[in-house]
Amino acid sequence: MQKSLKTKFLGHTINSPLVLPAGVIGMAFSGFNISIENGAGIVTSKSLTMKPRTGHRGPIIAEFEGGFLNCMGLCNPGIVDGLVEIDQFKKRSNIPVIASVFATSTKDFLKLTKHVNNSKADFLELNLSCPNVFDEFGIPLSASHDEVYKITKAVKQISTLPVITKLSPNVYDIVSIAKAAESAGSDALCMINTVGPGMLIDTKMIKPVLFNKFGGLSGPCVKPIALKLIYQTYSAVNIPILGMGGVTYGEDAIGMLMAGAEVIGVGTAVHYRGIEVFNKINSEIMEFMAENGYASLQEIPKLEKLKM
Amino acid sequence: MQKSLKTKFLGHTINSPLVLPAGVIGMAFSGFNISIENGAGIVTSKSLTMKPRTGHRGPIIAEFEGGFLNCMGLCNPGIVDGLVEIDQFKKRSNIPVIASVFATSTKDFLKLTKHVNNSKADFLELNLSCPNVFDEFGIPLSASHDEVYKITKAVKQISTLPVITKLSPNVYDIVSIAKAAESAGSDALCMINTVGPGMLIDTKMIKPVLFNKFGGLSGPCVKPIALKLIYQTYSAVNIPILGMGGVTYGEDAIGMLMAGAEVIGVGTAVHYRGIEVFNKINSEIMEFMAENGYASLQEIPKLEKLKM
Amino acid sequence: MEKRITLKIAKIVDETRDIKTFTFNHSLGAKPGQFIMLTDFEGGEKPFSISDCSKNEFSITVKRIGDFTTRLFQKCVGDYVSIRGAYGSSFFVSNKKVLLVGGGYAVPTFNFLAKVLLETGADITLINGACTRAEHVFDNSFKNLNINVINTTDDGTLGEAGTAVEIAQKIIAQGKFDFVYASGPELMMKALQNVIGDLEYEFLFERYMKCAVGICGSCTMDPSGIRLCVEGPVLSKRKVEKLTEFGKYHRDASGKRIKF
Amino acid sequence: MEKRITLKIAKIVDETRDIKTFTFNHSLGAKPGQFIMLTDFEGGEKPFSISDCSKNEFSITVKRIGDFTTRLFQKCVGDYVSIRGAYGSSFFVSNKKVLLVGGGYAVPTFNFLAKVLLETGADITLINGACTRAEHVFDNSFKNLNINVINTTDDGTLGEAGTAVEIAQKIIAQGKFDFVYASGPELMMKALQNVIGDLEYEFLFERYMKCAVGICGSCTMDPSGIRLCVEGPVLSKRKVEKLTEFGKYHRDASGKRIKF
Ligand SMILES: Cc1cc2nc3c(=O)[nH]c(=O)nc-3n(C[C@H](O)[C@H](O)[C@H](O)COP(=O)(O)OP(=O)(O)OC[C@H]3O[C@@H](n4cnc5c(N)ncnc54)[C@H](O)[C@@H]3O)c2cc1C
Ligand SMILES: Cc1cc2nc3c(=O)[nH]c(=O)nc-3n(C[C@H](O)[C@H](O)[C@H](O)COP(=O)(O)OP(=O)(O)OC[C@H]3O[C@@H](n4cnc5c(N)ncnc54)[C@H](O)[C@@H]3O)c2cc1C
Ligand SMILES: Cc1cc2nc3c(=O)[nH]c(=O)nc-3n(C[C@H](O)[C@H](O)[C@H](O)COP(=O)(O)O)c2cc1C
Ligand SMILES: Cc1cc2nc3c(=O)[nH]c(=O)nc-3n(C[C@H](O)[C@H](O)[C@H](O)COP(=O)(O)O)c2cc1C
Ligand code: FES
Ligand code: FES
Repeated sequence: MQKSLKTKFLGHTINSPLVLPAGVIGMAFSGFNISIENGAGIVTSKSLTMKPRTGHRGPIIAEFEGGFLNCMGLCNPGIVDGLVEIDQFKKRSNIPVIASVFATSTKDFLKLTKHVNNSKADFLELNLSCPNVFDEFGIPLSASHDEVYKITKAVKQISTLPVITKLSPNVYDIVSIAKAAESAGSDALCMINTVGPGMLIDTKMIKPVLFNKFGGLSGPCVKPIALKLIYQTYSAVNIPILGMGGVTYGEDAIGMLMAGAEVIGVGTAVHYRGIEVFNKINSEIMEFMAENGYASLQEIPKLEKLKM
Repeated sequence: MQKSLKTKFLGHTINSPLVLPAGVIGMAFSGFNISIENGAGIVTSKSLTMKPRTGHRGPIIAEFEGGFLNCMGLCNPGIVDGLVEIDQFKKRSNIPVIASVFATSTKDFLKLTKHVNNSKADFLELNLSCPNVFDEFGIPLSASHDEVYKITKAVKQISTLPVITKLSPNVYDIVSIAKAAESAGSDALCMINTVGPGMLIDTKMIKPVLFNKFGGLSGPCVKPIALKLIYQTYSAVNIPILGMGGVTYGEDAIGMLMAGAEVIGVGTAVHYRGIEVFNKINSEIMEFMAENGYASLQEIPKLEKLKM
Repeated sequence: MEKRITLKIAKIVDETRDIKTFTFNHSLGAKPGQFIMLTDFEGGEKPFSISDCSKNEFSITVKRIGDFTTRLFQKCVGDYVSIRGAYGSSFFVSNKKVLLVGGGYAVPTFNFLAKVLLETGADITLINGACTRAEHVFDNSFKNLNINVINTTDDGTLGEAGTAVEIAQKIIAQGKFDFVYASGPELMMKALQNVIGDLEYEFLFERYMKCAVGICGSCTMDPSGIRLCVEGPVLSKRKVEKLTEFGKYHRDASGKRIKF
Repeated sequence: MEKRITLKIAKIVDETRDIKTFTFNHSLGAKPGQFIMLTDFEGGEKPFSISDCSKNEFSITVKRIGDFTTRLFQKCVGDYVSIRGAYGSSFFVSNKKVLLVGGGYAVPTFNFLAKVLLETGADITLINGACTRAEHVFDNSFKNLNINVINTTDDGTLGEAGTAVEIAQKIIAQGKFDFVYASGPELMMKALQNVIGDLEYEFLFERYMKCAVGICGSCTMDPSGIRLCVEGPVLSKRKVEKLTEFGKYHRDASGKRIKF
């Protein structure tokens, strides 16, 4: 049975369609290890920036009905040390690694790309969509069709790895943004990043719970938003989609596949179901396939495309 | 104790700060009755349009972790019959009623305003933000600073009632939209309408659960988004805010007040806690006030305003 | 909202030309009088009363009346439909002498009710009314239960000639009953109310329903705002007596009042 | 994530010039070795081990070390702080002869542990180490417990002169123990590991923590990825032996490796 979850993503064969997304557990190579031990098929690094960042002061995470708010603030050891973690992981494993990078200018994205070219990473992911550094950097790049096009295009020209563009859900017209990435040569799309952002209040101390006040939403409550955006995008582009946002059970993963995703990220669910969540969802997908008579992931049908 | 929940909204004295929002229960005058019987301080009609609308075909509602998706599709008996329901309610009650109206052109908004002028309604609410009629009407008016200004301004010139502008959460810059409404003369803001929209999929039948495919999110999961947008808006405008979005417990209502709302809508929570939800939240607010030594709603502090 | 579940149709029985019973293998845990919302995701989600419900099975009995029910009638055993529920209030479970007055496609819910009442030892008389023989349903099911059945058709083609209410009036006059249940056309129930005297009763109402979870306001009853999908569809005498719209008007999908 | 709760400080005790115990009236339901995350919403949310926990009360014992703890030291009884937890793994509850080796602000968690071990009838010896008399904590609390306490200071200003590990080595050599617990500076625990022989043990580790719910990856331990906030902070011998970073490096708030 295990065999039937084998699939391909951008030319790499993977044992499970489940992806550890950027910023979840994967700060160090040991974070990748625990995730693949527990069934992930691809792992993603924390979004790496040119310089190390300590991120926002705490609280940086808060729970509410249906999910989490987080405002990590892109804490990461910087591109150099971050790639050391990836290389150390790749010494002992051939599980594909996505190097996620974040910058605010094309120039820095190009510098980051060169670093990644020289690493053992398998894919390059452009995080154009972090909602938690608004104060510092303003509206995410991924809200602008032109910025997405410009950066993706420039990076594609020098990247030796397949490029994945990570999109924000907080836009009016996801299709135009997705098409910008596609026409700039992006090899795949990753969606969605966190939603909102939102805020929670401590009513006794009369303070925002997050020190940064606002944080992006993830977890079960963002699933319908993710499904909708993935489905719209799938209907409009021809590059594969790494779908994520609230996937917690096998049923959610199947929904993402039907909406158009090729592989599926599982982030916040690590909290709800433990680090074993990847193996659990793998089994649930296999059960679903057995019950409904699908022999491989490819046989699971997609929704009829939206008419545009 | 009951006395302490008395407050004022746009000149009207109300017994509870809790508002039945547009589209929830209030299709007929009997829907207003059951809501005030159970403790609501203000009621809002379903958004009324020039002509009757039967709305979308079902399923028009779907539950997920943390809330509901709905795509009612603005079903309503039309402005004439809708106002009959309001007038019939006002015959026996002096609880304030908000007449919510929806149109797609300034011209129709003006026609609706004239109808409402001739009714017994106490406030006029402009629904510029329904996300569930996208196919029919495109991006909500409330995404455009100019449209919000234009319509509100025109309506204000002829409305004999205080005008409340209802905003969509699905915008890049809520503050500029809110300021457009304020500078056009809007007497108050109502926020937020439903979030997204989102989608759910039936994995056995490989179909979107909602026949309209997409529906707006409401309920507990939208609370952080509502709090953030209300807080940002409160920090930037000087007109009162009717805050809503996921309020389910007294604690949530207190949070909304602290974020800057003057009165608070309770919609989807009617499902989670029964129609008694208004009385339940009223008691919870009073308990909170007693525990923390606030003698009136006005004494409950607001968060320090955001620096802009 | 009870979680949505997508089920294969396990059995279909033709009751009349225009009425079919659909059975599903699912432990619904419903009570008599409750209903489900059913959809095939092809447009429309509609309420149907539960006409039978055991540990692992339940049934609904549907009259073909418009687009949705016509599509439902084309489905075969093994086809999927998606349901949610059971929703709403249920019938009071009496252990005394009770009269069940039903008309048309609304009678089968009494099959489920009668089974539950029999368990408490109630003494049951059912008036099973229809316009004509070809629309009369559930004859055989009721024969298998230990209850007194009086079949009536308006045109006398089956059982006694006359409306269910006329028969009800007669036997109520004989003073034999402690409690009356009714399920059928609203005007039938209105007529019944007029002849029911001082007896306690419960009526099952139908109103346009969209959300079925008490939130959209489609089904509030004037003047008190009873939501028929939550506080109904079964209403007690005390509640029915306060309704100002009973037998007068209902509301359509837009909320517009429609006179009966 | 255990629900966040905002509490008034019920009691503050000065342990040394730089160490205070804060007590809260709240039923935390924690186990020895677990920690809470604490914030005052003024910037920073930090992990603290639980130094006492009864049905309606719990305490943490904090060393003033930087911005956050300095601010905490300025709080008074009645001031609010907000906590979440308890988080993480807890100490194995042995009923045999056990040795507790602690250093500095990390000793008080053994107050909670000792109380729980005593209930199972364990025979407890505690080495309570500090650099100097002025930093030695919880003397009185431990005196009230039925355990053998050996106080040590590096400079001999209180109890025996020498490090806790030197004392531990001596008494372990006498072969008296079944199980060793340690909580203190990582290099102390590393040294202890070298002299502990074949004894079973558990060590309480500290790493930079942000989310405390196993999601952000700040606290994964090389190479296996044990998340110290979930699978730790208490690690068994079997797990400790596999750590490649133990006593070598840890990571700061950016994830950068910092050598000890
Ligand atoms: C509580 C309740 C229980 C019911 N139980 C049964 C049952 O056991 N068997 C059965 O055959 N029918 C039952 N109905 C009625 C059933 O829902 C309608 O017959 C069905 O919706 C018709 O759909 P259609 O598209 O085929 O017809 P349409 O052409 O759409 O409508 C025909 C008529 O059906 C009614 N109707 C349509 N849509 C709805 C709706 N969403 N909610 C309520 N009424 C509607 C209206 O009176 C309408 O005039 C019940 C209705 C309610 C409210
Ligand atoms: C599981 C665990 C239990 C702890 N128990 C206690 C305890 O009972 N009593 C006590 O006084 N201290 C305890 N600590 C350490 C305590 O969290 C730090 O002393 C505190 O965070 C220092 O904050 P600061 O701003 O005052 O100092 P800073 O100047 O910010 O930092 C000083 C040092 O404290 C440590 N530190 C700072 N922030 C964190 C963080 N978010 N997570 C982990 N370490 C941090 C680092 O080693 C840093 O170099 C514990 C730490 C962990 C991981
Ligand atoms: C704690 C945390 C940190 C995150 N950090 C990053 C990041 O550095 N870069 C990025 O592109 N996305 C980041 N994300 C977003 C996730 O990669 C993912 O897009 C999102 O959480 C939705 O998936 P989920 O609901 O399964 O968690 C982060 C999410 C969380 C919860
Ligand atoms: C079933 C339903 C119907 C709604 N219809 C309308 C409407 O007609 N007009 C409108 O302005 N908002 C409408 N809304 C939005 C609500 O008024 C409210 O803004 C939103 O539900 C958030 O509040 P809540 O989380 O408390 O439900 C509707 C919401 C629901 C759930
Ligand atoms: S159907 Fe929506 S309230 Fe009853
Ligand atoms: S502190 Fe985030 S994983 Fe441990």
